[in-house]
Amino acid sequence: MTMNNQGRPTSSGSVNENEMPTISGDRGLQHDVSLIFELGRPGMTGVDIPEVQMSDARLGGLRRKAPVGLPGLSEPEVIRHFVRLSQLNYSIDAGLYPLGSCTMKHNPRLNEKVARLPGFADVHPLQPQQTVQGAYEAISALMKWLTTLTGMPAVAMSPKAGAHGELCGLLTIRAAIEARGEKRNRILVPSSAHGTNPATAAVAGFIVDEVPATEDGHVDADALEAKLGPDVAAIMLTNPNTCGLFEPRIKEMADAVHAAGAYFYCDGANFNAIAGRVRPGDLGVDAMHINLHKTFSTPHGGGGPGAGPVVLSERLAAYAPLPLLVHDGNEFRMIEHTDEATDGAKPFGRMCAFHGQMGMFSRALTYMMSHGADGIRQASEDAVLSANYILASLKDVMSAPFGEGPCMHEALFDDSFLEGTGVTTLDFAKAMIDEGYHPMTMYFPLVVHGAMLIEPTESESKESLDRFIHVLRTMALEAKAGQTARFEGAPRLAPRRRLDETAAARKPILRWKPKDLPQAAE
Amino acid sequence: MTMNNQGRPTSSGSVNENEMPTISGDRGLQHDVSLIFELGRPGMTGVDIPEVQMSDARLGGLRRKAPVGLPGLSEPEVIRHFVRLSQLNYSIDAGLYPLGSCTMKHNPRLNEKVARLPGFADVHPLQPQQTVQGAYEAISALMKWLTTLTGMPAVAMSPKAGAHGELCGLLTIRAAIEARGEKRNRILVPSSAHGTNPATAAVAGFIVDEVPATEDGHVDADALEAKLGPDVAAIMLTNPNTCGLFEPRIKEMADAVHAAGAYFYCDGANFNAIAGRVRPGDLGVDAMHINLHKTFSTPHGGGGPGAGPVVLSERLAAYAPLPLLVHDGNEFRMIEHTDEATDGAKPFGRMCAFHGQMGMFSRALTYMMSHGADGIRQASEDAVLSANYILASLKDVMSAPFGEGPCMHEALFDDSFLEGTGVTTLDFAKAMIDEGYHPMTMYFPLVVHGAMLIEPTESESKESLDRFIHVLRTMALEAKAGQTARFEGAPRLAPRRRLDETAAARKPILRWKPKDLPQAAE
Amino acid sequence: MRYLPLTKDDRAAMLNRIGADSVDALFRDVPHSAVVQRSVFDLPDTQGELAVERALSKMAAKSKAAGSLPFFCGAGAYKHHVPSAVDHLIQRSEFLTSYTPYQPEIAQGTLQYLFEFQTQVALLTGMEVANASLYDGSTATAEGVLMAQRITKRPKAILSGGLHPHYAETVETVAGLSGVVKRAPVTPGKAEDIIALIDDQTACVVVQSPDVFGLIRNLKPIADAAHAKGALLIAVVTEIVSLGLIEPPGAQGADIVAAEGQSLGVGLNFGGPYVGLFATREKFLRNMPGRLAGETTDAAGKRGYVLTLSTREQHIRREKATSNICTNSGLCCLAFTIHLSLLGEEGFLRLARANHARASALADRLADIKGVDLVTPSFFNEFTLKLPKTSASVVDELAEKGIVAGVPASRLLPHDKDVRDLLIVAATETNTDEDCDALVHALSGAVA
Amino acid sequence: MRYLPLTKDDRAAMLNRIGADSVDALFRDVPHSAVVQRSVFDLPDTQGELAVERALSKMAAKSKAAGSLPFFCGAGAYKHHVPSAVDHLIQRSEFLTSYTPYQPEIAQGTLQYLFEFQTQVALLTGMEVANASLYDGSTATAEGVLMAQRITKRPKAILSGGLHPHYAETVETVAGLSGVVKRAPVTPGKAEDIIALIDDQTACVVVQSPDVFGLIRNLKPIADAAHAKGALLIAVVTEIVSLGLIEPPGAQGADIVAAEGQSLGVGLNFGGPYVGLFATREKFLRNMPGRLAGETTDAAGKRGYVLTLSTREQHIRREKATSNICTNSGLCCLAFTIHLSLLGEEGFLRLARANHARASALADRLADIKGVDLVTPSFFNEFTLKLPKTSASVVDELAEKGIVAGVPASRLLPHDKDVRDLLIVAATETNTDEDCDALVHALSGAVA
Ligand SMILES: Cc1ncc(COP(=O)(O)O)c(C=O)c1O
Ligand SMILES: Cc1ncc(COP(=O)(O)O)c(C=O)c1O
Repeated sequence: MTMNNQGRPTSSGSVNENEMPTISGDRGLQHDVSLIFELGRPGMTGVDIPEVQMSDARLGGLRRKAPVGLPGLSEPEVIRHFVRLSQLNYSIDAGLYPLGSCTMKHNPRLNEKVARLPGFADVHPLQPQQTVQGAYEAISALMKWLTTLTGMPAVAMSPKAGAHGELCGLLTIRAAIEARGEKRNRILVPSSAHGTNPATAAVAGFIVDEVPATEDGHVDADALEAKLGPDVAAIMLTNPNTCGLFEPRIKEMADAVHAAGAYFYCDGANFNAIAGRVRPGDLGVDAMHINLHKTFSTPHGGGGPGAGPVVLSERLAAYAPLPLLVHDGNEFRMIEHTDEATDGAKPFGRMCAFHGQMGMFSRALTYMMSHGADGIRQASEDAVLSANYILASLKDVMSAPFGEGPCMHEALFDDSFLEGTGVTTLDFAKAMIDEGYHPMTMYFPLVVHGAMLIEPTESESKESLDRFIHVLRTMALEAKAGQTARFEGAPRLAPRRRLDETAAARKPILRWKPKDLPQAAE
Repeated sequence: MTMNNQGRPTSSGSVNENEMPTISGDRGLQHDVSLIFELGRPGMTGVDIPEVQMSDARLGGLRRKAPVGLPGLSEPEVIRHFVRLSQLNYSIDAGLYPLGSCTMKHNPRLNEKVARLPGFADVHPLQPQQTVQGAYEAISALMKWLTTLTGMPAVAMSPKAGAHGELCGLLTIRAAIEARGEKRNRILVPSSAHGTNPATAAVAGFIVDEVPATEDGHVDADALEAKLGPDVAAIMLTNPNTCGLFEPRIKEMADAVHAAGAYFYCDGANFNAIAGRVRPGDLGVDAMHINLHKTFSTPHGGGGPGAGPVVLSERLAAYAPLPLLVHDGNEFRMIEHTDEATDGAKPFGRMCAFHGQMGMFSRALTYMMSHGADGIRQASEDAVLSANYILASLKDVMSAPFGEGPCMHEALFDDSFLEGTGVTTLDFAKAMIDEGYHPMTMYFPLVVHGAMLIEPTESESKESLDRFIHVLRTMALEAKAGQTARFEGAPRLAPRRRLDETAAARKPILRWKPKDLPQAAE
Repeated sequence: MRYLPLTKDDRAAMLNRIGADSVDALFRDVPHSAVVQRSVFDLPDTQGELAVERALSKMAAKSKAAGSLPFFCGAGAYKHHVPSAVDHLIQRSEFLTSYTPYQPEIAQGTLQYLFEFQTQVALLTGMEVANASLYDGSTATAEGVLMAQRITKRPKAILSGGLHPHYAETVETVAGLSGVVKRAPVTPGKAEDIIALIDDQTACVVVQSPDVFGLIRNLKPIADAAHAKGALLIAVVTEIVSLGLIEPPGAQGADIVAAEGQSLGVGLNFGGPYVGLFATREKFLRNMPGRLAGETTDAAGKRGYVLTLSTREQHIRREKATSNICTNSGLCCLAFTIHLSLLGEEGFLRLARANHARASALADRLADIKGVDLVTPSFFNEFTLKLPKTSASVVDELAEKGIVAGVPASRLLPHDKDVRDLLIVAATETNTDEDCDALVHALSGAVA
Repeated sequence: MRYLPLTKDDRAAMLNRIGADSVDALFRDVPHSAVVQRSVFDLPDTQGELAVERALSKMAAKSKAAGSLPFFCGAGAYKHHVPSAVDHLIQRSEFLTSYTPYQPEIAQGTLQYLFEFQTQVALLTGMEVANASLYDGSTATAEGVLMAQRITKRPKAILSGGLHPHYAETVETVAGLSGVVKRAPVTPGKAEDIIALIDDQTACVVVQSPDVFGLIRNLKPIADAAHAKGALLIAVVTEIVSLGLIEPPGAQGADIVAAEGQSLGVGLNFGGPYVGLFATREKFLRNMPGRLAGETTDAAGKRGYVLTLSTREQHIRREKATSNICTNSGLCCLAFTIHLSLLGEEGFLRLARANHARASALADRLADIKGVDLVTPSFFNEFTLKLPKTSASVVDELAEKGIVAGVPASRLLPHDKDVRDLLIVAATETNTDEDCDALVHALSGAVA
C-alpha cells in the first residue's frame, strides 16, 4: 500500500489541519468529556436517600464544618459521563493487546458472574466463621489448584498483587533465615528483572546486588554463582525471564543457591508460559508469587485490582504470614493469630488486613475449573506457540536480539531495525495505535536497546495473529523504505494526539481545583 | 466559529481525500468488523458441551442431512466481534437522542437488575400457577399503576408493542360492536397519525377514513364530526398528537364520537407528556395502548422488544382478550380460556401465546415505583418544559410551523428556514451526527413539509439542552449564511459516510451467502 | 428524584426564556376539568433504589425459579443454558439504549447484527430469506397466515391439530377476521386428516413440527398436497434447537417458516419478551412482514447496512402495509445471534444431540413406570406421556414436592377429554441426572 | 476449550512457519526432568459453563450473605448500598479489560477517572494531593509510615491503641524491619497516652478516627504534639463515609491520610479487593508512593491526562523507588468514583447523616438492655458495647438465630482481657427497622 502524503502533517506535533472543526467539539461518536467537577449543580443527587433527623450530640464536637466540594449530578448524567469516558479506552475485548509481561488474555464473563454470587461477594471478612464456610471452601479449592500446579506444599493467599507477593516471599525468607539464627542481607537480582523485584528487596530491608545477563538473554549463571556467599539471602529470578526465555541453567542455579544456604525466589509473572507443563517446585523454587490477574485472567481493570498468592517450599512453609486457612475435619477455620497457629507454623506477621483478594480468588477458581488441568496446559502451549509464530514471522523485518528462538510466551525485539530511519521505538508503537492496535511493551526489559516485547497470549486466533503480523511487517518495511509519514507524530486517529508527559511532570496538576474556593486543608 | 474550507469535499459523495489510509483499515479505536460468517473455522465452538451418544431411532427418519452452515468461533472472538459492533452505535447513554415520538429517555440500571431476578426472569409461562405467584403479583401491581394513572377500569396486558396494542384495542371495539349486534366498518384516522394507526385499522379489517389537520396542527374536529356516522366504529386519535400538541377539542370530539355510537381509541405513545397530570379516562378515551418502552423507559434495545398494554373503559372492559389475571382472595390466577372467565367477561380471543412481556413489566414497574406518582408527574412536566425551552430557543432561527407554542413533550420544526440554502432536512440532520448528536425524527409527521420533530425528554440537564441549542442555532445560521460545507455529504466523522439506500432496495442483499455453497432450501 | 436532572432554578430559568410564568401555562390546551392533582392518585411517592429493590426482590422470591428445582416444562418455551457472555454483551449501552437503526451511519452495530440474525435464521430454517424478527412465534404464525392469504388471494387457513393451541387461537383472532380458519382434529392428528381439508379455497396449511406434543412430523407429503392445490405450507417451529438435529422445513417444502427463537439467548421470561423468527422464499419477499436489514455501500465505497424495502412497512405504506408491526424484538435478536455465534455449527449440533439424548433417556425411564405410556414415538427434547390419572392433578401433586413435572395437555386444551391424562414433558441440557431421578421417583409414587 | 481459538490445523500451520516439528520443541530449554505429564496433576479436566456455574453456586450458597439477614459487622469493612449503575459501568469492556494506562492516547477514560478519583480523595480528606490508590487501608497505612520514616529520617512509628489491630500488625510487619513500631495501650487509649510516647526519634504518630471501636478522636492535639517534636501525623480512616459528617483529617492537622475506600462502590468482598486511599500535602508529593494521574495537553493542544512523576516508581527507580507497588486497585477506584459522583455533595452528606442516625438510635436501644453498656460516647455509624458476658459467645449464639450481631473485640485482640466482653456493632443505611428489632430482641435474650 502506498502512502497518501497529504497525510503528512506540517510538523510532527501539529494536528492534521485538514480535519473539519465541529461546533460542539465532539466528532461523531467521539465525545469530549468534561471533568465531573465541571458538571452538575448544587442540591442535585443521583441517589435518593430519605432525609433523617439527627443530633450532633455524639460527634465529639467534631462535626464537619466546610462542605466537601462535590458536584451534584443526576443518574443519567453520571452514566453518560462514564460511558463517554469508557469510549476513550482501548480494551482486550475490542482488540489485540500485545503488552509483553502483562498477559492481556481473554477475561471470561462467567468469572464476573461467579464473583458476584452473594456467598462470595456479599460476605464480611469478620463474620462468624461458621457463616462463611462457602467462601472458605472456594479459597481452599483455589489453594489446591495453585499448590498442585506449582508442585509446592503451601501457599500464602493474602498478598494483593505481584509486588505484594514478592514482599511476602522475601519476608518469609527473612523469617526462615532468622529462625536459623543467621543474618543475610544481600539479594541477587538479574539486570533484566522487573522493577518491582529490586524495589521489593529494598522494602524488605535487603541490599540489591545486580546479576548481569549473557549475550543470549539469559541470566549469567556463572556470575550469579560467583556472587553467592554467606550474606546472600536469596536470588530473585524471573522464569521464564523477561526476555521471554526459559533459563536453561535454572536447576543448576537453584542447587548452587541452596548449597550457599540461600533461597530461590521466583517471580511468577510469567508462569502462564509453563502452567500445566512444568512445576516450579521441580525446579528448586522456594517461593513464587502468582499474578492471578495475569496467568489466571482476573481482569486488569485499568491497573488493578490483582492478587499475588505466594507458593512456598517445604523449607519456607512454616513461616507463611497470617491468616492461615485450615480444615479441622468438619469445617474450615481461619487462623488469625500466631498462637492459634497449629503444627509448627511460625507466621512472620501479616501482609494486610483480612485475608486477601476474595473477588480475584473466585474469578481465578472459575477460570481454572473451566480450563481444567488439560486446558491450562493447552493454554500455556498456545501462548508459547503464538509468541514463536510472531517471532518467526517478524524476525526478518524487525530485529530480534534472541531471534534464533525458540522463545516462551513473548517475543522480544529491539530497535536496531529502525536504525537510521529516524523512526523510534516510540514512533513505531504510536503508529500501531492508528492501525487499531495497542502497542507492545516498550523499553522493557532494560537489557536490550529500544526493547519491544510482544505477548500475544493464547487468546488470539491465527487470523488475528496473521493480520497483526501483516500490519507490523508493512510498517517495518515502510520505515526502512523511508516512508515515515505514518510514524511522524502518530497517533493521529486516536482520541488524543501524543501527550506532553514532560510538561505534566514539570508542573504537576494532580487534581481539579475549584476556581473560587481556596486550596483545601489548613 | 469560521469554516475551514479545506473541509469541503470535492463532491458531496466523496471521502475526505486528506484522510490518511491505514494498513489495517482500522482507524484508532474504530475497528471495521467482518461478518461473523467471514470469521471462524470448522470445529471451533465458544460453548463447551459434552459429546453424548444418541441414536436416530426416535427422529421419525427426519434427521438433518446437510450442515447448517454456521461458523465456528471461540468465546474471545465472539465477544470481540460484538463489542466492536457495539462501538459503531450511538446510544442514549452516550448522548442526547432527540427522536420525536420515540421518547428516548434515561433507562435506569436498577430496572435491568430487577428484570433479571430469577423469580421474574427464570419462570415458565405454563408453570403450575401456585409456583408463580410472585410474577403474578408484579403484573397485578403494574396493572394497578396503569389503570390508576389513566383513570381507566381495566387493562389488557398481553400486547407486545404499541402497534399490537392498537390491534388489541380495535379488536376489543369490534367485539363490543358485534355484541351490540351492529356492523361498523369505518375508522377515522387523522392525516397526522403514525403509520401504525392506519396499518392496524386495515389489519383489523376496517376501512380507513382520513381526517385532515387544521392550519394549527390540530385534528380538524369539525371535519371529524362531519364524518361520523352509523358505519363508523371508532376514531384513532393520538393525544398529545404527533405535532406535539394537545388536542384542545378532545372532549368535544369524544362526546361526538360516543353520541354517534362509536368508540374513542387513543394512541398513547405520547402519554409521557401528561402522565401523572391528566387521566385519559377523564377525556373520554375508551381504549389506549401505553408503550412501556417509551413512557415507562423499558430500553428500546435497537428496535425492541417493547410492550403495549391497553387500558380500557367500562364500555370495553368485558371484551379484553385472554389471558386475564384475577385474584380470588387468597391467590392470583391467570384465566387462559373463555369459559373460565368470570364476572361477565367475553374475551374476543388471544393476541399471542402466553401472557405478555413480563421482562418489560418488571422494568416498567421498577421505573414507576422509583419515580412514584409525584416523580412521574414531575417527569411529564420536565419533558414538556424541555421541549418548550427548545422551541423557544430555536424558533427564531429555525422555522416552527406552530411556533407560537406552547407545545407538549416535543417541538416540531419544518424545512422552510432552509429554503434556498441548498441544504435539505436530511443534510441538516446528518450534519448533526458529525456534531456528536443523533438527529431528530425527520419527515414525520407528514402534515408539515420537511418535518423535524425534536423530543428532548425529561432526562437532559439544562447544560445539555443549552449545548444542543447552541449547536443547532449555529448550524441554522451557517446554512442561511451559505456556509454549507458541513452539510454537504455529511456525516464525515461517523463510522460510515452516507449509505446508499436506493441501491440497497433496488437489488436487495438480505443475508450473507457462502461463496461455495449453492442457495439454501429445496 | 435521581433520574431528573432539572433543578428548581433550571426550571425557573427555562420558563423565563419560554415566557411562561408556570409549567401550568404550558398545559394551556388541556381542559381544566381534566387536570388532576397528585392526590387523586392512590399511588406511592418516589422511593430510593434500596427500598424499591428490596420490595421487588421480596415479590420475586414468591415465584419458584426454573433453575431452582427439577424442571420439565416446555410446550412452547424451553429452559436452556445461556452463556454468560450473552447477557453481558446485550447490556452494552450501545446496544441496550439505542433506537431502531433509522440513522445507519451511527447504527452499523445494530444493522450488522440484524443482517447476521437474518442469515442465521435463513440457514437454520433452510429458507432463502428471513426478516429482522417479529414479536414471537405465535404472532409470526399469524403474520404468516395473513401473508399467505395476500399471496394466494384465498381465504382459508388450515391449522394442524398439533399446532400449539395458543398459536392456533392467535391465528384465529387475526386471520379469522377477513378469512376462514379451520383447525384439524388434535387426535389422531394424522397427515391425512390435514390433507383431506385442503381445497381450492385454501391459502395455506399450518403445521408445527415438533408439534405441541413433541411429535416430529414429516412435512413433505403435506407440502406436496398443498402445492398441488395451489396452497402454501407454513411450517411452525417452537423449539428452534430441534433444527440442529431435524431436517429443516425449507428442505421439506415449506413456503413460510414461523418460529419461536426464545431457546437461544433469550430465556424463559415468564412468556415474554421472546423473538419471532420469520423466513420465506425470495419470490415472496415483497409480501413479507417486518423489518429487513440489507447490505449496501457508503459514499466512500465501504460496505455497510441499512433498513431496506420499507415500502412494505406501515410508516411508508400505512393502511397498505404488509403488517402493522413497528417495534419488534431487537435486543432478543441480538441475544439469539450472540448465543448462536458462540455455539457455532459444532456447538449447536452438540446442543441438539445433548437435548435429544437427555429426553430419550428420560422418556425410557418414565415409560417404564407401570401405567405410564409414551404416546410420541418420535420427538426431539419433548415428549408426551399418558398417565393413569388426570395429568393436572399429578403436576400439582409433584409441584407440592418441589418438582415441576411438565405441562398437562389439559392446560392448553381444557375441552378435549382425550388429552386429560396427557403430560407434556421437556428435558434439556439443563436437566441433571438428579433432576431426572427426582421426577422418575416422584411420578412413580404419584401414579402408584 | 471455548476460550482457546487455535485449532489443530492452525497449530500445525504455525509450527510449520516456525520450523519446529512439535510444541515440545519450543520448550527445548526446559530440563526434561522438569516436564511433567497431565497425569501428575490430581485436578479435573475442562468443564463447560453450566457445570462450573452449578458447582460454584452450590459452594457460594454455603455462606450466609450479609444482605440475607440482620447484619451488623464493621470493624474495617462496611455494608453499604451500591447503586446498580456502578456495577453496570465498571463492567464496561473498556474499563474492565484494559491495562494500566501506559498509552495515554487510548486510555483517557482510565486516566481521567483516576484524576477525578484523586480529586475526590483530596476533597474528602481535606488534603492537597492524593494518589491513584494503593491496595487497601492497611497497606496504605504501612506505606504512610514508611513514607514518614523517609521524610523525617527517623525510625520510630507510634500507633494509637485505637488503630485497627490488623492495620497495626501490617505496619509492624513492614515498618518494623528497618524501624521501630510502638503500639500505645488499647485501653484507656487517651490522647495523652499517645502524646507521651512521642520523642525526637519519632517519625510519625498513627491515629485512627473513628477508631476500631467506633470512637471519634480529636486529632488536633496529637497533631500539634507531633509537629512540636518534628514528627508527622498519619490519620487513618476505615469508614470513609464518616467524612460526610466529621471534620476531615486535613482540617485537623494530618500530614498523611491513609484510608479504606471500600464503603463506596466496592462492597464487602470478604475482605478484598478493596481500595487504599492515600493523601498528603503538596510538599511531600515526591515522597509519595503509588501512581499519579496528571493533567497535560496533547500535540493538538487538547487537555488530556497521563501517568506522571513516575520517577518515584519501581519501573523507573527500581530499588530507590518510594514503594514497590505496581498493580493497584484500579477498577475499585472507578467504582468508588462513580458511587461518589452519583451521591454528590447532597447525597454523600445525607448518606452520612442516615448512617449516624441509624447507629445512634440502635445504640440507644441496645444500651437500654439490662447489663449492656455503651462504651463509646462519640461515634459515627459504629459503636462498642460492654456485655455482661464474653461477646464472642453471644455473637455465636445470635449467629445460630440468623443474626450477625457484630464483631467481638476479642476476634481482633485475643490477648487483651479487658476487651473480652466488648462487642463492636455497626449500623448503616442498609439496616432496616426489622433488622434492628431483631438484634435488640435477640441480644436482650442472650444477656438475660
Ligand atoms: C515480571 C513481573 N514481575 C512483577 C510484576 C508486578 O506484579 P503486580 O503488578 O501484580 O504487582 C509484573 C507486573 O507487571 C511483572 O510483569
Ligand atoms: C405515535 C406512535 N404510535 C404508535 C407507535 C407504534 O408503537 P410500537 O413501535 O411500540 O409498535 C409509535 C412508535 O414509534 C408512535 O410513535
